[in-house]
Amino acid sequence: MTRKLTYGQAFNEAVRQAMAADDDIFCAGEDIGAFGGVFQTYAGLQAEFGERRVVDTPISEQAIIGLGVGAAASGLRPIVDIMFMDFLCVAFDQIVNQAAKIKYMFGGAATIPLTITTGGGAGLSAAAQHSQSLEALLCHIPGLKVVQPSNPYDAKGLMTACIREDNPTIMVLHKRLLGMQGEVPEDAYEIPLGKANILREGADVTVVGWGRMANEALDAAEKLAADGIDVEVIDPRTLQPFDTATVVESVRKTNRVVVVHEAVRFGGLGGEIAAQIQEEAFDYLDAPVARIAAPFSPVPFSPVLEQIYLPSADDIEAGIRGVLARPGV
Amino acid sequence: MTRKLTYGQAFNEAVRQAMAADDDIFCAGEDIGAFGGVFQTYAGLQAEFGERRVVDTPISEQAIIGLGVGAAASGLRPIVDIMFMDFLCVAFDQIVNQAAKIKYMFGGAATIPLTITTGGGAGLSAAAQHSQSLEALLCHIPGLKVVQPSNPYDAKGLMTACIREDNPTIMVLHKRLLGMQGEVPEDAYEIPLGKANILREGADVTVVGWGRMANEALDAAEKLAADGIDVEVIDPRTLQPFDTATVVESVRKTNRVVVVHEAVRFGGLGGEIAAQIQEEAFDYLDAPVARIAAPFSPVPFSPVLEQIYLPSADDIEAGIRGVLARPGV
Amino acid sequence: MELSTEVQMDLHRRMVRIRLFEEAAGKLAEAAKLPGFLHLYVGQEAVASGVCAALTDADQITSTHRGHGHLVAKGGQFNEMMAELMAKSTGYNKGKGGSMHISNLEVGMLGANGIVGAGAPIAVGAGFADKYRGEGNVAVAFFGDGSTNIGAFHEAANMACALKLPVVFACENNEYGEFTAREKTMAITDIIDRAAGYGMPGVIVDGMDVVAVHEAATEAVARARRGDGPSLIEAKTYRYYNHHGVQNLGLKYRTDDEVAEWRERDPIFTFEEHLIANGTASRADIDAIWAELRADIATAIEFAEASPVPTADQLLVDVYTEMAPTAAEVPA
Amino acid sequence: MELSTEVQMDLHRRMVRIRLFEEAAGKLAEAAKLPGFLHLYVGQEAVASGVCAALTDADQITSTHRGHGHLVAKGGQFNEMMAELMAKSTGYNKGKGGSMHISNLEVGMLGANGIVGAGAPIAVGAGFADKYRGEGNVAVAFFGDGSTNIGAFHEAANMACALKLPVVFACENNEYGEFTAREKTMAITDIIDRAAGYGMPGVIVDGMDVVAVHEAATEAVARARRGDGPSLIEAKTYRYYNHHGVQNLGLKYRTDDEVAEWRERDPIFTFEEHLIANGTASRADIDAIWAELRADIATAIEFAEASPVPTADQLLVDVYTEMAPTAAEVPA
Ligand SMILES: Cc1ncc(C[n+]2csc(CCOP(=O)(O)OP(=O)(O)O)c2C)c(N)n1
Ligand SMILES: Cc1ncc(C[n+]2csc(CCOP(=O)(O)OP(=O)(O)O)c2C)c(N)n1
Ligand SMILES: [Mg+2]
Ligand SMILES: [Mg+2]
Repeated sequence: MTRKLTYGQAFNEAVRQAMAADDDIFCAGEDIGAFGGVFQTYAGLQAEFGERRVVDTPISEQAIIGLGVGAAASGLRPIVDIMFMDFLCVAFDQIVNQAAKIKYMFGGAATIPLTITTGGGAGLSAAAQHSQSLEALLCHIPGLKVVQPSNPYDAKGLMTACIREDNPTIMVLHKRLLGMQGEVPEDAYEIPLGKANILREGADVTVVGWGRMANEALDAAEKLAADGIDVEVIDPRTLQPFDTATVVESVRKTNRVVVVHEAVRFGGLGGEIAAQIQEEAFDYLDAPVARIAAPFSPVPFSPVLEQIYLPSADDIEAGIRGVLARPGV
Repeated sequence: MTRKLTYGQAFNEAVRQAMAADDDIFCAGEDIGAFGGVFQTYAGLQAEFGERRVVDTPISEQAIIGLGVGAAASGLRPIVDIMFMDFLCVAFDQIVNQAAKIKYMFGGAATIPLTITTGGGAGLSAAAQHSQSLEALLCHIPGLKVVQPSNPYDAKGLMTACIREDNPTIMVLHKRLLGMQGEVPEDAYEIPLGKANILREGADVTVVGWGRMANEALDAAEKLAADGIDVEVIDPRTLQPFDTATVVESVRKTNRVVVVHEAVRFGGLGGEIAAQIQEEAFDYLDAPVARIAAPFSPVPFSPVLEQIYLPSADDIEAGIRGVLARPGV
Repeated sequence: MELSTEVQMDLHRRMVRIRLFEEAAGKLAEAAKLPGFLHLYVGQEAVASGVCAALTDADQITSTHRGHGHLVAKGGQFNEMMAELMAKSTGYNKGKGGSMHISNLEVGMLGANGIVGAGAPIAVGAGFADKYRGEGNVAVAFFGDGSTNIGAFHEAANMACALKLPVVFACENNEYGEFTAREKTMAITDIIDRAAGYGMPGVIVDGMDVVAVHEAATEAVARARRGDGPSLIEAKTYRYYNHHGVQNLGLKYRTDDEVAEWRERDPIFTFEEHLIANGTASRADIDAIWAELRADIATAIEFAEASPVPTADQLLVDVYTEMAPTAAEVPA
Repeated sequence: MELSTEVQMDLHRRMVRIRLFEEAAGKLAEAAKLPGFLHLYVGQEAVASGVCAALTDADQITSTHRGHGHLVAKGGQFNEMMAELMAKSTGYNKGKGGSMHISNLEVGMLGANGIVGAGAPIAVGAGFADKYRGEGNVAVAFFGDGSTNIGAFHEAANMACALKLPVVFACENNEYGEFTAREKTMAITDIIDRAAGYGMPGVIVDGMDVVAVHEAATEAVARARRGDGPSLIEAKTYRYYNHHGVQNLGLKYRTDDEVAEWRERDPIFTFEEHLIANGTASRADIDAIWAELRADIATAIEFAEASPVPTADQLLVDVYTEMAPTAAEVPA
């Protein structure tokens, strides 16, 4: 297994293989057909599967999600793309009040095997409306599942799982990871939703991070290893449902934990994770659960400010040193 | 000061007095004019101030918020109503990507003194799309301020503060509190945003709750008082910015804390509050921060299920007994 | 084109079924036996009936907050519907949806909807699936005049036309959105003025005339089945009762005269006169139908009242396909 | 009606200012000197210029992702604009907004917008304030053909008409939304077909003819100022460069021939021929204008390049009116 693909290509391959295997799967979104999507994540699919199955839509995010919901309720397995994660807000009613709730409101009679794909994250000087990490909003909505891969292998495996999943899922690709290279098996495979990945084992401190931050956490861990600090890095991969068990087990071992995300700190998923950790591992904690996250502001356009704004390996390193500075009990 | 008003009337009086004092203030929303709003919270205002200043709008939540944003950027002080909190999702882009961010994106050049009012909360068998408590979503968005009064006095004082505030605010009235009676001063007064209220002082345990849950917490506290358990109840009143200092100070005194909200637990504001408490009062905590909240499901229509679903004084009491069951350090 | 006796009696029956169901629901609500909000369809029966009689079970519809009428017309059964309104576990939605979300996929009814306008994009999805499968089925979106001011309607109409989907847009223009008259919220009188903006034909029909509605619907549905794309039907109609509940509220947002005028054009009674005048049915035939359906309603109320409420262990079922309740998650 | 020399030369100057600013921005982007996305307005100059020449500083406009042209036309200054594109603290938005959010309230430009369609409801709010104050000012919403498929546009158009606000809807129909042709995303050819659905007049103008645009805008603005409500202007136009950036991407979503044909109708060069033919200006006059404005651009680039980037202490300023940075909140 030495074949390398980018994160974007790995995602694309998951869609392609799923579509080849099941005619009930189709894709719809803005510019995804002839053009292959603004991030080229849908490249080549219309050429392969035709306009019937890979559909260019109007700029109508509400109708794009509605198209997916209605088609899913009618037995198809739609993949619908919302170009930037920020634009989920335009279609928020269809996501939150329709897709997420229909099964429950209908007493189970409808099933919505819908996959929503989108590009999240900052780092491209794309300013306040094209850079957000809004996963915390989605994870608070019962009925949705939310994933974000941190590498090409996960991009393919998680996307395959999303497509096969019978509940509405939101696959958030991180825009800054699209070109990341990694080994990706050729055959279709699935990474089960709700199962965290221990990216690096360590004894001294646990770091929980996803998407680009999982990689920053690995970088921080490498640097600290030189100082003899042994960091365990956990990538939850699925954010809803969240694999609390794996995180708590790790914290019970390391007794110290840093949660890192690109979203703003207040109300971010880090708060939920910290709350759960102290609920389930209170007596094991030698230091408060620390959070490394963006400060409370929109994402600035200025690259200089954006770099300060975004959590980095250095910030994570500082956070880790912070929790280690406390004497153990 | 013996005059009593309902929560809804107190809100109404705040709007009326503010409008009488400042011609730049106007109201717009569905059915708020001739009809006075579906909750009658805008009753009588159009009769008093005319159709110019109290405007019935089409069913167009995006345009309602946009109307407010544009008018605010142009120097007016709009109050716009979105009937049910669930419908904020329909206008989410205008709230999250426009109202909240314009000041920052424009380098400070614009000011958006916009007040959005809405009715939140469950308990009316109004089912999954008319019962949500979505404050956690709003509090995660830099640029917004979010309040929820728990009684008539606060309804008037907080609404007055929102109207006078130069940043976009969201005033969430709890539908089940609309008829609650309480003493309300006749003159206009302001409750400063960002300042929590200690509803009841106590030494043994702190409970943090807002809206209807603040009242349930008081009920629980009364019951526990009979058993000699002395509960401190804090109503943050403003959810963004959150008055962490007051909560932390209380927890440093009581060493135990329960956070309660009507929203679903996962990703709710309770996680953020718990995370902050353990960050700032780690060494004072004798038990994990406990959370009492709705389980992870849409709000069921069935009154029987809805009652199980919603946190109650009994649940809070159980939660308090839970944190007290742990031996102190 | 005179409709066959069978079709005419079918149209009549659908309307009477709606009327009886809604009047019964209204009475139960007044007796505080129905939790939550209730938006009655009384007065508008010709619209749902005329349209749904042009559909098969494989055709799907989306609905609004005012959805019982659509479900009855599409073939919904009284027992399960009444049980749902009473929040019983035998209801179509197992008591979790209620009036505002009542649905039954088996008869192709994709749900009432508590969000104005939100059903239309879902109908587009259903129509997309129909075209995708190529089996000649169609989707119908029902919606009110007021809902055509919301973005979701617009996006749905445009997308259906751009993708040439087999979707029929059925507007029930009852001249009010809640307590506000249409002319306050739009500068046009006829909703069909919006059709040209999407590139679809639009037709106005008398929404109190079930035959007129049915003929327009038959044509629009045939067009969609042929693959010629969407169309918009605007039925001018009226709701007799208040926006929600039964009584008019204190505030008069419409006059008694206005209500009385529309009631004179009652879709059921005028159609019955027509049936009798044409010899299609006798008064006795008609009385028998009412009697039979009244008995069905009585049975449904009994069924619903005797049905159990949902048990606590159902609270977290069906949030996700695989989700079962856990003791930790269901509060005591 | 022949326009005065002054007005004609003003229209010309606005267009040349846009052209020069945009070409310069394109070059800087190619040289990797501008961070972020860049959506150039080249080719569409007649639209912003013709419309904004009908406005005063007290009239406000909302814009799109393709917003520099609108700001230049409304009176935006090169220095502060160039500095903003370069993310400098001397920029109109202090480097926090960039190309997609560039704005200047002093000249009545309420911001470029990164969300398609989102500017239109904001223009409705501005128009509401104008009517509320009764000072005769108006608001203009600029938007693309593609954006008329999104709900926000629809709600804005309807609300402006329902409330009879002084709002002009100015559609720049350049036949594409990103990389997808208009005919794939709507079943109509002319955006004005949507106007009747809101009850406002709609007019098509040649968007490459600045005089035609200006005349239509003058009429629409006068109508709005009189209190007669909104109107829709559809300018048929074209963007010369790619959706964003300068080069066409590899994939050909439009042909070289198509681009060449539109370029032959260049709004500036054809207008200059007209000015010269009519004796309004000489070639030398025109050359002098280009030279003068070229010098201004060079100055602006120098200004922007010499300007400082925002300092870290600015990160949390202006999130809220009262918000200043705290050491705890700004990460190291
Ligand atoms: C997005 C949204 N906004 C507002 C409401 C509240 N509401 C419920 S029904 C209704 C009126 C709808 O009018 P119309 O579409 O004409 O339908 P009708 O009630 O007349 O059948 C309104 C405003 C809602 N449910 N959803
Ligand atoms: C809500 C939303 N959806 C999608 C996009 C991505 N996007 C940016 S510009 C654009 C095309 C807009 O087309 P049009 O309105 O015709 O303007 P033009 O670019 O042609 O000037 C799209 C789809 C966006 N910014 N916002
Ligand atoms: Mg209506
Ligand atoms: Mg365009």
